[in-house]
Amino acid sequence: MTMRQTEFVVRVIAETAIENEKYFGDLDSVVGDGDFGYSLARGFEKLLEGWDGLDRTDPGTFLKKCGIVITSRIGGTSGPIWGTGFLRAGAAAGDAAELTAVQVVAMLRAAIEGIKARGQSDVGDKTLLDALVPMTDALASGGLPAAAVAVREAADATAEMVAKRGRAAYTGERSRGSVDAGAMAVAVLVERISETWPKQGDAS
Amino acid sequence: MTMRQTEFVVRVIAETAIENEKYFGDLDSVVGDGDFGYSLARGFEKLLEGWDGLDRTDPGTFLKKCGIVITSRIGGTSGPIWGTGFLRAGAAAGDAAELTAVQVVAMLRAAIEGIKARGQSDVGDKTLLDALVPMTDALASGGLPAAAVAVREAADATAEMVAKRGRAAYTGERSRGSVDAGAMAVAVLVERISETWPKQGDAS
Amino acid sequence: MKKFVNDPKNYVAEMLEGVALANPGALRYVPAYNLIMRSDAPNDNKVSIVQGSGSGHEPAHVMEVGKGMLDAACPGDVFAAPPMDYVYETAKLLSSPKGVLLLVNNYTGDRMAFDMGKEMAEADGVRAEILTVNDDVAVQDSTYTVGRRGVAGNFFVIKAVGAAAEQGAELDEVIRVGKKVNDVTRTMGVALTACTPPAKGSPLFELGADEMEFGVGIHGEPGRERRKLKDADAIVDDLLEAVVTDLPYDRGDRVALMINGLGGTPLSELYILFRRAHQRLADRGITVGRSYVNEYCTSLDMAGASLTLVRLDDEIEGLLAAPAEAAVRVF
Amino acid sequence: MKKFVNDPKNYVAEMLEGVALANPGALRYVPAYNLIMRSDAPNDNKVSIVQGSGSGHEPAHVMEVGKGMLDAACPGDVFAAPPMDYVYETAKLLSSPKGVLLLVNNYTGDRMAFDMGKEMAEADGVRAEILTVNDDVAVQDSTYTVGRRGVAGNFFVIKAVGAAAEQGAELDEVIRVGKKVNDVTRTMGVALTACTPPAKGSPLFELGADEMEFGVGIHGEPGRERRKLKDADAIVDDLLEAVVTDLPYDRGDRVALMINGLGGTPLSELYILFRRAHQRLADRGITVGRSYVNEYCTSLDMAGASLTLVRLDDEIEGLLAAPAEAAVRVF
Ligand SMILES: Nc1ncnc2c1ncn2[C@@H]1O[C@H](COP(=O)(O)OP(=O)(O)O)[C@@H](O)[C@H]1O
Ligand SMILES: Nc1ncnc2c1ncn2[C@@H]1O[C@H](COP(=O)(O)OP(=O)(O)O)[C@@H](O)[C@H]1O
Ligand SMILES: [Mg+2]
Ligand SMILES: [Mg+2]
Ligand SMILES: [Mg+2]
Ligand SMILES: [Mg+2]
Repeated sequence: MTMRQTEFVVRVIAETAIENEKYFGDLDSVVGDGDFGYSLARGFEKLLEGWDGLDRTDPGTFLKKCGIVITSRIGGTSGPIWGTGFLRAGAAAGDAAELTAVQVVAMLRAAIEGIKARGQSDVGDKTLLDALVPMTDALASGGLPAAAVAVREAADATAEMVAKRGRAAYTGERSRGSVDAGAMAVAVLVERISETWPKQGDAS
Repeated sequence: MTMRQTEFVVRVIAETAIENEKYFGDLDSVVGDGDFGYSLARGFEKLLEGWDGLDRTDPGTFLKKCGIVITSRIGGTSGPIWGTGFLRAGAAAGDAAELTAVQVVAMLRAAIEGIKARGQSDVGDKTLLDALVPMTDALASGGLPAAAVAVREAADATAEMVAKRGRAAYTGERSRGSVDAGAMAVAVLVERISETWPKQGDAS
Repeated sequence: MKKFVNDPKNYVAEMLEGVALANPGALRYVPAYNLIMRSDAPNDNKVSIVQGSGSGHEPAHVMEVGKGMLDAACPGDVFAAPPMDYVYETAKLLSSPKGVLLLVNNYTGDRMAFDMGKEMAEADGVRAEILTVNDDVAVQDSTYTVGRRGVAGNFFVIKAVGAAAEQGAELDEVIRVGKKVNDVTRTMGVALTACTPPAKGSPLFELGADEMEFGVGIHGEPGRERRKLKDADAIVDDLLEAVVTDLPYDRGDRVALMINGLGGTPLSELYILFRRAHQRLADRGITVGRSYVNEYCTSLDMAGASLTLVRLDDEIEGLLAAPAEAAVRVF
Repeated sequence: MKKFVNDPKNYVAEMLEGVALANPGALRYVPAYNLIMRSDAPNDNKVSIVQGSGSGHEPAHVMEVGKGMLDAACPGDVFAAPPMDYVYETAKLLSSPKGVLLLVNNYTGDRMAFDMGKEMAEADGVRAEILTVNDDVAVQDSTYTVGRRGVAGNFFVIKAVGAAAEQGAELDEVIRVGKKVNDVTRTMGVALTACTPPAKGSPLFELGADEMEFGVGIHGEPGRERRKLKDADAIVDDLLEAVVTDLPYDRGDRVALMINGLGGTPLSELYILFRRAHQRLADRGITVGRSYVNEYCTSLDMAGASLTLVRLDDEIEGLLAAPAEAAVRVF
């Protein structure tokens, strides 16, 4: 993954999060407090506001800078969680000018470990980890198209879970029956990246 | 009208007001504050609570005693207005043991004058006076059945009026289109008296 | 009905019991007359300040009883003026050689109950006077109507006469001060939803999702007109225009500004309204000397707010700034 | 949406501007960090007391800034914990040689923001400690969850640490006091309606006409369970049972009793709840030493209430009785 492709991915994430503000917020309204879409959208807007000034020395530096903006400017649970993900991914990327597929997967695994540590959470707690982990596994074995399919299935499957972390956990058994907002957001973002990636690949 | 018939009329008024609490309250909700049914019902309940202890020396005394209870225990606009009506009617009846039809009409006219003075209101202001006055006129000329017909027509006709007194007056032109709660209450009460009166006449 | 209520007939009594229980020592409750009074009232060296009105306007007025405020309040049922008896008995209980001032919001029922109650108390030797509050600019004062309503501006009259009475002023002086404050106080209100009287159990009227009632009083009745809902700033501009041009308040004036919640509107929104009003007053060259943002005079659970201005001078400002306590508990 | 709102994105900023405008001289507003602080803070001879949290809980916490209460509050957006930056900058601005106490309601987002913000401030030489409030008995404290939520009981922690800090107590001592109060404070809440976040524009969930949410927090989310609506007394009995048996509070205890409105419920109803709670506590041999009936920690316009008990001893009672001022204006 080149610097340009890294930029592209982050930009798709940001724009897709902004577009889906209402959808993500509605997902968080079922057993949460409805602010998830708003938090992500406002945060990524801030990222885009300072977009041109972000340090683009290499993908790792770029991701870390994104992580700092996200961690410091997005509120709610999502700021620290998503920011940590970006920070750890950036750190794992080191100063490589271009990342191999294996390095991208390692980067995602680092992000996952960071989120687990920050959120004191794990797979099965009904959080975005339940989309992120299966997605990363699929990416490692089958590439982006496989990841896009896996992530949607995984996000849908969170409907069967009882939340053990996050605000949904307060409702206990009642959290069963609706998908986790964070997991579904990951699915939507990855699908969008997968859809737009070929064009990007062509263009680069 | 004998003492027994006077008692009967007041009792019908009290019971009918209590039965119609919701209806009268709903009428007062359209351009008023919805408390009319509640105020009348609670007030007449209090009258019935002390019913047996009311002085029955003669119809006039009895009506005055009722007026005191109503004036002092019913809140809102209705307590003073209705209480004044009863007080003035009782005063007009003097100490006669039995009242002629002409005396009953004079009593009602006295009640009307009292209400006008107390409320600084007159016919045409869209208040209970707009039912009470035509009703009294019809009673004078055609007796109770005629009064019952006239009062309903008069109450219905208040829908065309713009309120100049009472809470409905604050809404100005918007008060047009709905009947006045007080006027309609008078209609319901007089109709009920008219319906039940023959039986009472037989029984007495 | 989305309310905490038992038998609606006990709504007022239970609330008053609650007020009494929350203020042991400070307040006395006389159930027979819905009366909440300061335990240390009446005071022979102080004019007693009393207010009635319907219930449903809390904290007005039972929770405004306290040092430097009311000596007593005797509310009627929800939205119903107190029966004459309550006024009569309250005036007797609060009787002081310095006199009793009966504050009345200008409504037909309240005025009748207070006129009659005062007359009866006077016959029993009580020295009493009535002061009527009528700050609502939504109602045009004309010979056809009973005149302007008393709404949230009553707080300022209570505060001023309460302070004057506490400072030992004579009855005439207390009345002068009260009239003076009433004369420079103007209010306009707007409702976003109808309220639900407990005995009725459903909203007093229906209001479309994009509608509001402009020019409402405090009894849940519809207002002067139904309008399309606007954003907060535009609503404030309309309220302010109506209030400012009425007295009118002029460039160079110093005012107290109150944003009063009608019961169902949260504090956050009231401050959003306050902000705009403050800014627009500055644009007009009018200085906000004192700020009031909270619920002062409500209509049960109605979502809505009113905006009140009081033109200040040193005397009024001093009275508003004087120490006071109220039954409604903050700390 | 029946709210006074302009662009929902400006909801919090406009509210904070309003708070600042309503308290000129007393408060300072720093827009970049949603920060409301006492103009005279920080004070070198006093521990600074700071609280974050999402917005939508007003008067908590921006309107609780004042002498004897908070030195500053830095809220996030509606129902969203403040970004780490706000905490970091606030801690730096409020830095005092005696230390900064960061009060945190126990939620995942708030804890992460405060942990990270504190770490960063410490790296800059700020002496800071965190005190977590978790008074909500609706949430079972277990290893599966982040633990109990901080809800309306936070008022008592703020009041106590605010008083201790004002009296010059050292950071350790202030923390001891805060923990002590938190440990004897328990809350349970119920919602009659869902609230409407301004950015969403519609209620967070639908609730049938005869339903209520039992065991709610303060973010408008559903509670532990949906129940059939009951009358006010029965609801109080259920809330009280949950709260009393949790600590537990025992015969002979002296308590502070708070009935906190969630935003859309009028004062009259809160006093009806208070009355019953007071009576039932008396039945259990528990004495109410201090009474609190008002809105302290809300969920926007949600109709509902919470019941909080604090077990009193002389130390806590003294701190609760200590003088205090808050931005939320009553007189
Ligand atoms: N402890 C945690 N670890 C990882 N992810 C979490 C955790 N708690 C919540 N999440 C994720 O965050 C999402 C909610 O984000 P957001 O709405 O910002 O949080 P909040 O509950 O503070 O309002 C959830 O749908 C879930 O995917
Ligand atoms: N000034 C008045 N004179 C005579 N009747 C009046 C007057 N004002 C109101 N009414 C009558 O009283 C009725 C309303 O009574 P009520 O609901 O008790 O009064 P309020 O407006 O104080 O709530 C009106 O429908 C009208 O018939
Ligand atoms: Mg959320
Ligand atoms: Mg009425
Ligand atoms: Mg009324
Ligand atoms: Mg949140």
